[in-house]
Amino acid sequence: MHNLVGPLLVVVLLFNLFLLGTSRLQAVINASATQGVLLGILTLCVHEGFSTWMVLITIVTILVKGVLIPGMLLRAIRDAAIRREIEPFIGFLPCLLLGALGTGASLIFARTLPLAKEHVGSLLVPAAMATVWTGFLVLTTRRKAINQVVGYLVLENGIYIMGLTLLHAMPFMVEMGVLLDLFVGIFVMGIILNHIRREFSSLDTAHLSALKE
Amino acid sequence: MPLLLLGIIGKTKAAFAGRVGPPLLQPYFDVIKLLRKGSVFSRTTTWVFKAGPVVGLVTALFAAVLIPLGGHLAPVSFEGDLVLFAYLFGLGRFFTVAAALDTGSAFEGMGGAREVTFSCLTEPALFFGLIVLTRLSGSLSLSTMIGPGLGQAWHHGGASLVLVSFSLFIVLLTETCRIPVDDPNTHLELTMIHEVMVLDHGGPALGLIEYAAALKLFILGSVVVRIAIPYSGNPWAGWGIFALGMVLLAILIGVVESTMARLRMAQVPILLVAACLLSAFGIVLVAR
Amino acid sequence: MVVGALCGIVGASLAIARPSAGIDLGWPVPGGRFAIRIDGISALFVIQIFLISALGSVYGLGYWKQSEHPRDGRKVRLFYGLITAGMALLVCAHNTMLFMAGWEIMAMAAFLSLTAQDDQRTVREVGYVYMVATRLATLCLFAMFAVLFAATGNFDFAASRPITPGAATAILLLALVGFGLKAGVMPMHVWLPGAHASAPSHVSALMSGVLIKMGIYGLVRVFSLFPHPPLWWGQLVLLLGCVSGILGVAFAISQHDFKRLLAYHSVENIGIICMGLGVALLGRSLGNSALVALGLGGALLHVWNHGMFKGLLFLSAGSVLHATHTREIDELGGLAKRMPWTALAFLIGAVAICGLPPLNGFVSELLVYLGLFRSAALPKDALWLSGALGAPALALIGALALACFVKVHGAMFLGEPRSERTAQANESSRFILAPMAVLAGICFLVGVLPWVVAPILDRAVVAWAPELTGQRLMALAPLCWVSLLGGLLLLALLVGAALVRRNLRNKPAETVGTWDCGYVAPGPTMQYSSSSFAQTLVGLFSWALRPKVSNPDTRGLFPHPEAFTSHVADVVLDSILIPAAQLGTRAMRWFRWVQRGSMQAYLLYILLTLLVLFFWR
Amino acid sequence: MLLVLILIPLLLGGLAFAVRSNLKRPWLLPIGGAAHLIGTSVVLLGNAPATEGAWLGLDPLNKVVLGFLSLLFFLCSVYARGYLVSRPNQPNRVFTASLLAFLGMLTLAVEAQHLGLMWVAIESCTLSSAPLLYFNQNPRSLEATWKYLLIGSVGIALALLGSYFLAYSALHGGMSTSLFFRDLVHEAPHLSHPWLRAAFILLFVGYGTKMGLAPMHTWKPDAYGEAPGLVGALLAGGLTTVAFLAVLRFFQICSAAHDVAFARSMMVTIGLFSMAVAAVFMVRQRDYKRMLAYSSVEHMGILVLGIGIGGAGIFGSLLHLINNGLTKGVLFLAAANIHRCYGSKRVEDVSGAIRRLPITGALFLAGFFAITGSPPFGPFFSEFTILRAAVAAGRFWVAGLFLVMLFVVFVGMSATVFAVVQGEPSAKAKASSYKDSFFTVAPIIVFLSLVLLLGVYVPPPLSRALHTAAAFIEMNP
Repeated sequence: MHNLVGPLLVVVLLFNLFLLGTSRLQAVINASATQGVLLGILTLCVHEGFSTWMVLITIVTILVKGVLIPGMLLRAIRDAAIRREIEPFIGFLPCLLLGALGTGASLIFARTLPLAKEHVGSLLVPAAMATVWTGFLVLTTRRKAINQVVGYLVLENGIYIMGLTLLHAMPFMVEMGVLLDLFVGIFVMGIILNHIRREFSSLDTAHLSALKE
Repeated sequence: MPLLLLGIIGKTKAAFAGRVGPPLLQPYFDVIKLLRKGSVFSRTTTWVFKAGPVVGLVTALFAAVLIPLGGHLAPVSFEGDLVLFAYLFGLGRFFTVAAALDTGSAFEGMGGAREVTFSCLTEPALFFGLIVLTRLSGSLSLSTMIGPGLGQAWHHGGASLVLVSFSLFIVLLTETCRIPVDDPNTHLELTMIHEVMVLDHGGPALGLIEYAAALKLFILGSVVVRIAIPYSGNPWAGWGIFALGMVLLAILIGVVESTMARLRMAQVPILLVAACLLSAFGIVLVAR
Repeated sequence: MVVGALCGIVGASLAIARPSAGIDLGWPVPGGRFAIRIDGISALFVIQIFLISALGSVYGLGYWKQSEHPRDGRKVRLFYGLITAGMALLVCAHNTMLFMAGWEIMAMAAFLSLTAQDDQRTVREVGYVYMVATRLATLCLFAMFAVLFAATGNFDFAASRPITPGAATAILLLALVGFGLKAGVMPMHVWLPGAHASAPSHVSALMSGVLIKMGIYGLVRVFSLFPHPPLWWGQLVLLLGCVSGILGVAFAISQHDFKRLLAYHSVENIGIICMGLGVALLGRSLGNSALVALGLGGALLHVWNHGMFKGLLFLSAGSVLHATHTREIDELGGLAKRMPWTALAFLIGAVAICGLPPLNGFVSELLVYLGLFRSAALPKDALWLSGALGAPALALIGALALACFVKVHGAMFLGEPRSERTAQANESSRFILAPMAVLAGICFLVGVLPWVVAPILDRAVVAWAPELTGQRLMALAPLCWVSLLGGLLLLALLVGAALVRRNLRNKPAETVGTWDCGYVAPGPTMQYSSSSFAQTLVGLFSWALRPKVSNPDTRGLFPHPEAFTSHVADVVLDSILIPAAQLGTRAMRWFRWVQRGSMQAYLLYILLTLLVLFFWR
Repeated sequence: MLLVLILIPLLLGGLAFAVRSNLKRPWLLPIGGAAHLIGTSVVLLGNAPATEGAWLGLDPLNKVVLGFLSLLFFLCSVYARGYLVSRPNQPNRVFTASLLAFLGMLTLAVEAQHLGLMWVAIESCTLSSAPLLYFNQNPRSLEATWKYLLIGSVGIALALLGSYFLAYSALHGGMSTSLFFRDLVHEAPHLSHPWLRAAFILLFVGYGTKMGLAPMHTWKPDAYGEAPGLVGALLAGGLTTVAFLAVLRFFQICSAAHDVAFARSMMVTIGLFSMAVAAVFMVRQRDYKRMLAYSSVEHMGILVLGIGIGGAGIFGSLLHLINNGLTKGVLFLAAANIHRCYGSKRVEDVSGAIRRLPITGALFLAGFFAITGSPPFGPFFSEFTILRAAVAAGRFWVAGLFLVMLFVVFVGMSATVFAVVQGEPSAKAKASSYKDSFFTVAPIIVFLSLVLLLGVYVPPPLSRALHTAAAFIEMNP
């Protein structure tokens, strides 16, 4: 099933663009969730042969990235009763273009780096970079705090893809630790978001710029 | 001798004015008379006021000791006595002016202010001159500077010596408060420097001051004369020439006083700066 | 504290007697060695430090009583001791790190004691300026010692290997800025007037008398590392000295606040010291031992003397301040009747600082003069020109100082009091008078018996330039003549005074009011005020002083009461530095928008940094 | 044993949830700190096994850091007890627990010998410190926490990416891709350089964000400004230190790979830039806690600058690591006392601290002199060593800029500090009930005396340890 890797990665990239283009928060979150699930499947595909902890990682990944976190975020927006991202710092279209540009750039950049033989021609590295770039774009252009969490999630997804390149190098428990950290991180963010909502009765970061020179 | 100079000056001026004038020895009579008088003090004053004249006279005397008269070595001479020479006058000035301020009178304060202000400009002029002399004689003692050795100094540094003697002459006029800087016998206090400082002094004190002033004139005069007439040969002739020179100097001062008008106070600094520049130019000449 | 100081003096005198004593312990800090060495130069300074601080602390008992200053009395005493300790340490340190430690202890303790009354706004501002200046100095010293280490490879005050010209130049410039700031050489004097003015008087005495000399010590110490300095070093230092001297005294003349005035005179005297140092440098680069001996001897002796008479002046000024609670010269007057001893002390100090015989100031200035004249008699043109311009400059400085001190002494002590407070002033307590008496005595001692100190100076000269140990100061300078004539002068003055007294006893003198040329109602306000006294001179120097003169013309039959006033701010500080600082602050304000609270912007910074680094690679 | 050091605080943290009383609970902190300190000293001084399996272990570098951190935390915990008791009506259960957890994670991060493990530990430090910032639960602290968390997480994410790159460079080098530091250092010469460089950039930016190097420092003023003073001290002395330790480890790998020039230049640039930014923001800074934050930025800059210069600079910056941490302890804790007393962080409302709080005010002033590098305090020697190294390396421009920055910082900082310390205390402050107590003052005094000690006497064992650590980093045994 190794030949599935390429197509899956392309889908991931498409989701990146979708994330950049859409304004409805629910859609954004769902997209990120789907991306998470895809990553879980990718884990199996990248790794030839079958091993128990590989399956474990897959399951945990799908659970964390595809179910738990998106669920939390969805609840958050339900409580906050916000539907969509109004006017981001950069419009959706330019954002989309930037994303596409970034993806192209990461393809080129990955060329410059000498790849190990098994990854030559594989999309893993460029996809990782493109996803990281997407995450950054979301983080820096969106106004809603929740959206920034999503951006962070996407960023992590990109890094996860990079991690796939050295599945053998990274011991099991470290993987677990990373996933756990991610989860707890998002969890704490969720708590803070909750406080923010109660404090300012909104999740707009405009309220969060009181501290400045 | 010092007071005689005053007499000569007086005579000259009288002659210019077409009068007979007071006798040559008149200043002596004045001083003696003053010394006999009783004294009057302002109740504002303190001991500083009484100290003023004494210090003035003593310092003048000490300065006189350092001066080589007419080509003869000074009674006291050592490396760097020229500094002592200049600073002794400084000490005298300090106390004279302090005494003036002691009276708390506006006019005397004014006089003191002018005195110190102008001395700030005469001192550099004096030292420029001294530098030239050091340069020419290669020595740091007045006796060798303007002593016997001065003769051949004229050969290689003549031009600058002329400049120096001229600027020293201006210094002399200023220090001894003569026209064109100050008018010793005007009647308007506002225009005076030295005289107004000593307004409140009377009797013996005034006498001391008069004598000290004359002595100062004599000392500076002797330096100027020596530089101008660097004769060194037969000692007696030396004395004679020196005396003659002093008389000429006195007459010259008299002439200046009776021909020139007193400068406005604002213009005096310009004159003095000019004096500084003259001797500075003298340095540049010997620098070649 | 006094006891400790006395012990210090004894120790230092021993050190003078014996060849250079020294401790050398390991000191486990990077580059540190606890190396204490007292050579001729250090000894001079040590004695002075302990002497002045001992006297000052006695004075403080009367001047800064715990009962009068419950809040900061103890504090001031503590830091007073710390300043002394720091100075003693840095003067004896043979290791640069140790030097820095002493230096900074001194600087910080000085800051803390001069801001003793930090509830006053001006004191706080002054303290700030002082602290900034002293920090700049410290940083220059950091750099200088770093270069020195790079050049010599060790942390001691000893050039183990010859220093390259480039490094030497860097060291010179850094030293001039660093030590010059502390010493208050003219363009770098900005902190000095305010600090001296608003510190407690015995602290000002210590600062002006000793602390700023630490800058001089540093210069001397650093220059001693260079056996063959280039010619222009000496000329540069000489020039700095002239500028500092002339402008310092010019600023002094124009002051109304007598402590500020004294502070500017410190700038002037530092100038004179620098002139001496410059002569010594010239001499060293020419290998002319006479110049070295005269210049350095004069400079160091003047360091000493200035410590004495400036200490004396500040202490007596403090006693006036203590009695009248004003620093305005034009509010004083007639104090000679009310506080005779203070007046006498101030008079002695004034005569000394003007460099008039027979007091100590004259001796040191004489040495510097001799050095200048000698350098003027040297063959080389470029060189003797500097000397030739130096001597008249020194003469000008002397004359100006005389004018200034006649003015301030006259205005403060003579004439009639100009204000009510002044009229009710009383003489200060014994604690205040005794130290002044001691200092005055020293002024006379050094002035009349200069040959006593000559050997000490010789030792210092040897320590400074070991390779040029030709001539003894006694041989070069007419010290015996000076003491002879000085003694005679004093004698003559006493005799004259006796004569006058007898004369007066014979002919009883009558006392009347001052003759005021027929004015109807002469009053104290008609006296010549200090600003009027200085008017002409300030005018002469207006190009540098930039005085703000208000000279209202009084027209009409019955003009309103008007006053002639002229105020001179510190040009360098108020017209150059502060505006520049404000400009810089405004420029920095402009960057504030970077930190504007928007998370997105912050994350963008991170992204940009990443990209920049990637492309830079 | 090393594991114990990690577990003690974690267990006590769990215990913190069990204890009911709001006043008794804080006692757990000094207890935990003391226990940790004792354990650490046993480990360092005694010859207990210096490794715990392959994952934890001590090497010359983290020995120094571990000892320093343990001491820092102990003193802060003593202070914390006094602080928390002085605010009885503020719930402190979560605070205490996460403070202890923070200690545990710090220890783990220090002891970790594995790339991924260290990352996990540092990330957990970030997370466990988030509640600390949110102690006094007001909107401002909420915003600060949010920024701290998100920026920190992004930074740490980049660090993770960097770790992956590093691993990939090993993979590409075609060797066993174990991510233990000793293996990486050992096989460094075979690492593929393009990947290595990319990795270093990412790691530097990532952990630099945690250190608070400009321009990734933006969370710092907000966090330090709003958090309680002792949290500021712990972050400025502890978390940043650990992040710096991480940077050092990767620097060590680079120098082992003989590809260190670009890292050096990068560090010098970022270091100077951080100092410059700090200087700019310190001038006319009206909020004395934010000022301390910028001072921390400045000193992080000095640290990396020293490493970038190399030579004696590395020793200098390791020494500065300790000096800065201790001095920051003085400043933050003293500032916290002043804040408690005056109830404001603005200079406009705060003056005359030295009259109102004689001890705290004096300590604050002394700490200021210390942090600006005045002898005879410790930081002087470290800063001077770095300067010396720069001059000796012939990098005069770097040295000059360094000094200029120090001067500007001093000018800005002194204005604020003097305004706080000098003058007449406001009526409000006179009225306030706050008084210096043993627990709130003693730790500061200890901090200051340590700083002073390092200024007049660096214990030979310490300097030996530092020298070996410096050699260890530069890979010249």
